[in-house]
Amino acid sequence: MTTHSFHRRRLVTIITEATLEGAILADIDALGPSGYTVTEARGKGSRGIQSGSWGLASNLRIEIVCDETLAPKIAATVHQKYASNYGMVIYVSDVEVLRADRY
Amino acid sequence: MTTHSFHRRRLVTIITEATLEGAILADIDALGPSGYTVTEARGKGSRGIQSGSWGLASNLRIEIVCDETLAPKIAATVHQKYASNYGMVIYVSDVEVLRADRY
Amino acid sequence: MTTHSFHRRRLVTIITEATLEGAILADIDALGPSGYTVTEARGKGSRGIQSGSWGLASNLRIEIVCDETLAPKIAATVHQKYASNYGMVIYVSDVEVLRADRY
Amino acid sequence: MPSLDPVILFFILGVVAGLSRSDLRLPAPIHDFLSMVLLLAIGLKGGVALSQQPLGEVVPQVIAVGLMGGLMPLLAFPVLYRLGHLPRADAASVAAHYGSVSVGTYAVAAAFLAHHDVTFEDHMPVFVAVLEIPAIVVGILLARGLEKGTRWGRMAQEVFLGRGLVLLIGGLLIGLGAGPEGVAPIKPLFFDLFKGVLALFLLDMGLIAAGHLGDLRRHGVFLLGFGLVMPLVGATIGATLGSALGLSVGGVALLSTMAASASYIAVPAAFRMIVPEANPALSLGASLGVTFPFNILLGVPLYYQLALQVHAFMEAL
Amino acid sequence: MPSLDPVILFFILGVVAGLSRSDLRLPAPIHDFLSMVLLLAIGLKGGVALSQQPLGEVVPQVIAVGLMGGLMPLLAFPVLYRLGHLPRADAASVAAHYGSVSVGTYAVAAAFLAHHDVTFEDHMPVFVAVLEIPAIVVGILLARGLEKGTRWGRMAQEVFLGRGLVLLIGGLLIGLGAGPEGVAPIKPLFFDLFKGVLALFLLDMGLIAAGHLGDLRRHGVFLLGFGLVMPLVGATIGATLGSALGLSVGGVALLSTMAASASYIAVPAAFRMIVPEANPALSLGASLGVTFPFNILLGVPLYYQLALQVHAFMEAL
Amino acid sequence: MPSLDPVILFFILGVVAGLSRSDLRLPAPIHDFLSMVLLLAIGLKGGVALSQQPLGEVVPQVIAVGLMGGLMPLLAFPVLYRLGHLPRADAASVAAHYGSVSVGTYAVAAAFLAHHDVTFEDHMPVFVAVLEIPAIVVGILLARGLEKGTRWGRMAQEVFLGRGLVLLIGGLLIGLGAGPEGVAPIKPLFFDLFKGVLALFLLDMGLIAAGHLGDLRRHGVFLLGFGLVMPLVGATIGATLGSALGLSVGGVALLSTMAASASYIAVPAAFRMIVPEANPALSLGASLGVTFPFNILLGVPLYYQLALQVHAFMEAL
Ligand SMILES: Nc1ncnc2c1ncn2[C@@H]1O[C@H](COP(=O)(O)O)[C@@H](O)[C@H]1O
Ligand SMILES: Nc1ncnc2c1ncn2[C@@H]1O[C@H](COP(=O)(O)O)[C@@H](O)[C@H]1O
Ligand SMILES: Nc1ncnc2c1ncn2[C@@H]1O[C@H](COP(=O)(O)O)[C@@H](O)[C@H]1O
Ligand code: NA
Ligand code: NA
Ligand code: NA
Repeated sequence: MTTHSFHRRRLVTIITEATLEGAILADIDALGPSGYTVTEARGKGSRGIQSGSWGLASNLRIEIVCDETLAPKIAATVHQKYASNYGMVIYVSDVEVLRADRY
Repeated sequence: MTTHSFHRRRLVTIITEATLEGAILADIDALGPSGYTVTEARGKGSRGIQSGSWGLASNLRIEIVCDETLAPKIAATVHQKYASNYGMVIYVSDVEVLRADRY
Repeated sequence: MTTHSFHRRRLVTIITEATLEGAILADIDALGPSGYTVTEARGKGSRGIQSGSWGLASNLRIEIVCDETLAPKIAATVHQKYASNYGMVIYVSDVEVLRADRY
Repeated sequence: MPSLDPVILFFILGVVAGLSRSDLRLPAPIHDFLSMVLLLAIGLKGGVALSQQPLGEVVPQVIAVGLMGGLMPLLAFPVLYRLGHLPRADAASVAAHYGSVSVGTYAVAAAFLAHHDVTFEDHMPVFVAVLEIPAIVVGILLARGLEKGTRWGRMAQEVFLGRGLVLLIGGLLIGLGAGPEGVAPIKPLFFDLFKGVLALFLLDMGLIAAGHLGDLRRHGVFLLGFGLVMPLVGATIGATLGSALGLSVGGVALLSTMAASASYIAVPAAFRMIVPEANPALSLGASLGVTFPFNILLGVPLYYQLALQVHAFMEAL
Repeated sequence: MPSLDPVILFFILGVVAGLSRSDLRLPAPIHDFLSMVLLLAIGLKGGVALSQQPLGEVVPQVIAVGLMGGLMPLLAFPVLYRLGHLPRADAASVAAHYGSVSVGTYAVAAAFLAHHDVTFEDHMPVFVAVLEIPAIVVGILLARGLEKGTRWGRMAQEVFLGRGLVLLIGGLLIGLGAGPEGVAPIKPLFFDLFKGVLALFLLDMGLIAAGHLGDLRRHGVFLLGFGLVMPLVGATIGATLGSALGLSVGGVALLSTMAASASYIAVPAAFRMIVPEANPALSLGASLGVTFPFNILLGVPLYYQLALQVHAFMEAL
Repeated sequence: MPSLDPVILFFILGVVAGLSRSDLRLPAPIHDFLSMVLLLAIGLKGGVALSQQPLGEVVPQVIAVGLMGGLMPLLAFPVLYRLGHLPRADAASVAAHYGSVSVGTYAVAAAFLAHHDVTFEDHMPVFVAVLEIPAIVVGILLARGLEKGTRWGRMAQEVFLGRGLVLLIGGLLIGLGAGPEGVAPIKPLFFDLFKGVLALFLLDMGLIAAGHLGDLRRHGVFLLGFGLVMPLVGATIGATLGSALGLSVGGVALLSTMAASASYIAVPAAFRMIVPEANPALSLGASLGVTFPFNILLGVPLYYQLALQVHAFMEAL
């Protein structure tokens, strides 16, 4: 096995309402990350319980791996546009990736 | 876009059996985090394969963003109450959030 | 509650095509981690959109908690074997666990 | 007293299981599947009916029913805004929910009539589709006014391309195109299973409604009252219009039920995107937590009695 | 020799696909959907039967069957604990699984009898519901004794509000309330599709059972033996009781099958919450990996023969 | 002109909803459920037919059809590789897709013939199962040659244990084992609901096909042309072979359709694992984005006309 070196990147995680899917993914895309990953979620927060039993009561968990510049931009843009009216949690963390050129 | 500053918080992730959902979420809630997020999962561990093909063979992945004090409390409480009898993995990591007042 | 001390471990996260499930989980297993967790995902990347609407268009999100030695080994092995032909994102991050002996 | 239709018993089972914290739960994909079959089936039925009818007769009715849908929010809004002191966006949202229609309630009423051998005009499902939209448009106008910022194109997309309407109108067009013989081979799934699917759907709606009773507790007695009185007002308007349009007793009962019912699919989805500051817990608490159970359990037989009365009154004129 | 019922062939297909590591898999929401339809359908059938029968006749049978369910774990426990050297919690858990009942096995037996034109008492599904509970209570007592710590309220909630029992008893009550004409419109889904749904469910159970064969290998030959012998003991007890209660041959065969079958829904769910130190791989390995396939493939016809013998013997007395 | 079969209208609804960016979407578990029912139903039908037929008559046809499936990729490959300048792996993959068969297209063609009261040989589903495999094997050989590295055991597992083939052949064997009376009780689910399930499946395939039209734009006009011409070539080969095998007009039309259709289940799954450097967007773009809609909308009636012509021609000889 060849040696691989890891490169520091940022992971933005957004948890929000499933109804927002089309709009928020378009906005994220427009900021230019190399991609995103979505999983179905449910949960509880300041806006009560999202039981996941139907579309309006479901959440999404969106992850974006990107560089140090883009991460706060994505977090801030999404937060500014949606956080006051929609259930939303955003957090950012450090990750390491193998291919520096991809993110 | 206004500048946003990030605040350090902790993310507790718990992977456990789906049958435990009601009980464990009540226990977590009682410790007072601002919320939690649940996703359906499957996997393999010391108790064998959880194939996800039906309720008894399914896992949950629970995430809680909280402050530095609460994180070890949640992890320890859940671990102490359930880890000896249930399939369970708990890990904690550093995250940064935009709104310091929410977690 | 007794005091619990946390131990530093690594979390490897792999996002890839659902068709790969059997093969990639066997490969990961062979490297000897104590377990893994799988969730269903969809997303967008260099290979286009994975809408999640059927098997061929679905992704998986695989997580492995392991020690500092195993993490790069898993990441590199999987990357080398699959990344050129399959949609794939791998990232590694720091986590803390309660039970040092388990991972 | 006629025995309860078993589909209602499924709804009650769901409410009871939900309130007693059973772990019974229908997976979201099954919820989607069941409502998809219901929407398509209702659309198909209406489309087949249209395929056998001179369209000219239906058009005036469609216009009248559409107007009713647009006017009802104008009636409800001031009550919610002035009397209920709801924020403007919330008042508009709740008003729009009640101007629109609940497909599940319609299905229960149609089943109730069939159960009691009351016939009705075959094209009633057309009105379900027609009623979905005007209330949304009026509701958004009430929330936003005619301000420049409103992105009407985006709004039209949210409204017309919402999955509920696509399935309902898609079903209508397919039924219209295929006609009675055309749909015969898909009858076993969409028509023969209809009441079984409705039963399972209502079981799920019972579980969901139980979850929304809590919302209501939080938002107080005004909404509870509104959720009980507005259907009665709506039912009266619907029955009067139905009678004026010359519908049969069954048709009057159905239009009355539609007017009495409140949306929980198309309207909340559209408002979530276009007027997001409106709190969905509020409108769904009223629509799903109060009006839906009320209509299912008590409203439908009541509106049938109302239809009988109104019809007799009109005959007597 | 009578040909194999095709639903059995679906089970075999599932086992073969599972063992040969095919990527065939039924999504969990579909598993839930299929078992929901089966449970409701069985409950509905029993409820409709009860609606046409003097309840007084059924009550003594219900009590006797309930007692059987409570006594069987007492029989199984010492074998598992003393002979099998299982830990106390595991012995109690496995014993409870075998005192309770498998809805899938019941459905296969009912289908088998229908396939061979053997009639049986319409209210047999009532016994399925009745048998679910006593074994759980006795099993928990065996695991815990009468110690103070046991939270009986919490336990009652887990047991009575488990989704399996809610659907079964919910179906019973709906069937009882609606009666035969009431359920007629939902017959196409719940009754006409029953065997097709059962076929798909068994395909899934075959895949799941294949996964549990591995568990068994790990837990040794004792459990394998227990999983094969206990059903025979249970079948004999059930057949004897059925005969003593004056059931028809078909009824005796069904009660025998119920007694021979082991739970894989209600009991594991309840034990997971209340006696969590019991290892579910062990009890499910025996119940799903051995007894379920054994009953489905060989047991059901055997218990029918047994019912014929016992009936003939009783007649001869 | 005969009216459009309504199942086609469901496909069109899906395409239109997908292209206009409606949020309509069938959950993946429902997609799996629908295709599972279709595959089992088609298998069961074929198996029941085989159970009533001397196997000796079918075997030569099976061999001939299998050969056709193996030869078609040999015909397509040079066109794709030399003329289209596709990379070797991609050329082999696309060729394999077109040598294999689309179960959905087959179902639409069978429904079309039933709609027009055209009978066909009951064992046609056997050919669907037979056609799945040879093209995959030949395709892999074309991509890899006979190099040592190829893990044929692994390949055989991927091919034969893919869920599509397991359900199709599993259904065949169950139908064969159970015979017409045996499958009677599962008829309501697998046969009576067939066209309804097909309608929902085609709605979903319409949504998926709409998503693949984009792929196509990216991969240019050559693939578009290939996706339109290759079915015509295939149809002619299939019709000729069907006629030579002495099939009825309906049978010729079905074999023609199978030859004209391109796989989107078994072949992409197998190639993804065994020849992963082949780009699935390319082969699915052609198969799902062009050929499937073309066959569903225009091809099937065309191939029926072709069958009539070929049949008349052969009669005239
Ligand atoms: N502290 C938290 N930790 C993890 N997830 C959370 C937290 N708070 C909220 N969430 C998730 O974010 C969604 C929206 O939260 P909220 O905006 O607070 O209603 C909830 O439904 C949860 O899924
Ligand atoms: N090393 C690991 N990394 C990630 N997930 C794990 C790991 N070990 C166990 N899990 C998950 O935790 C569940 C319970 O683990 P266990 O208690 O070891 O049986 C498994 O089914 C997996 O989903
Ligand atoms: N920057 C990213 N952040 C998060 N997930 C990503 C990113 N890029 C790709 N993915 C995920 O990885 C899958 C494969 O990516 P790719 O190999 O780039 O096509 C995509 O379908 C996404 O689910
Ligand atoms: Na209304
Ligand atoms: Na038993
Ligand atoms: Na072909």
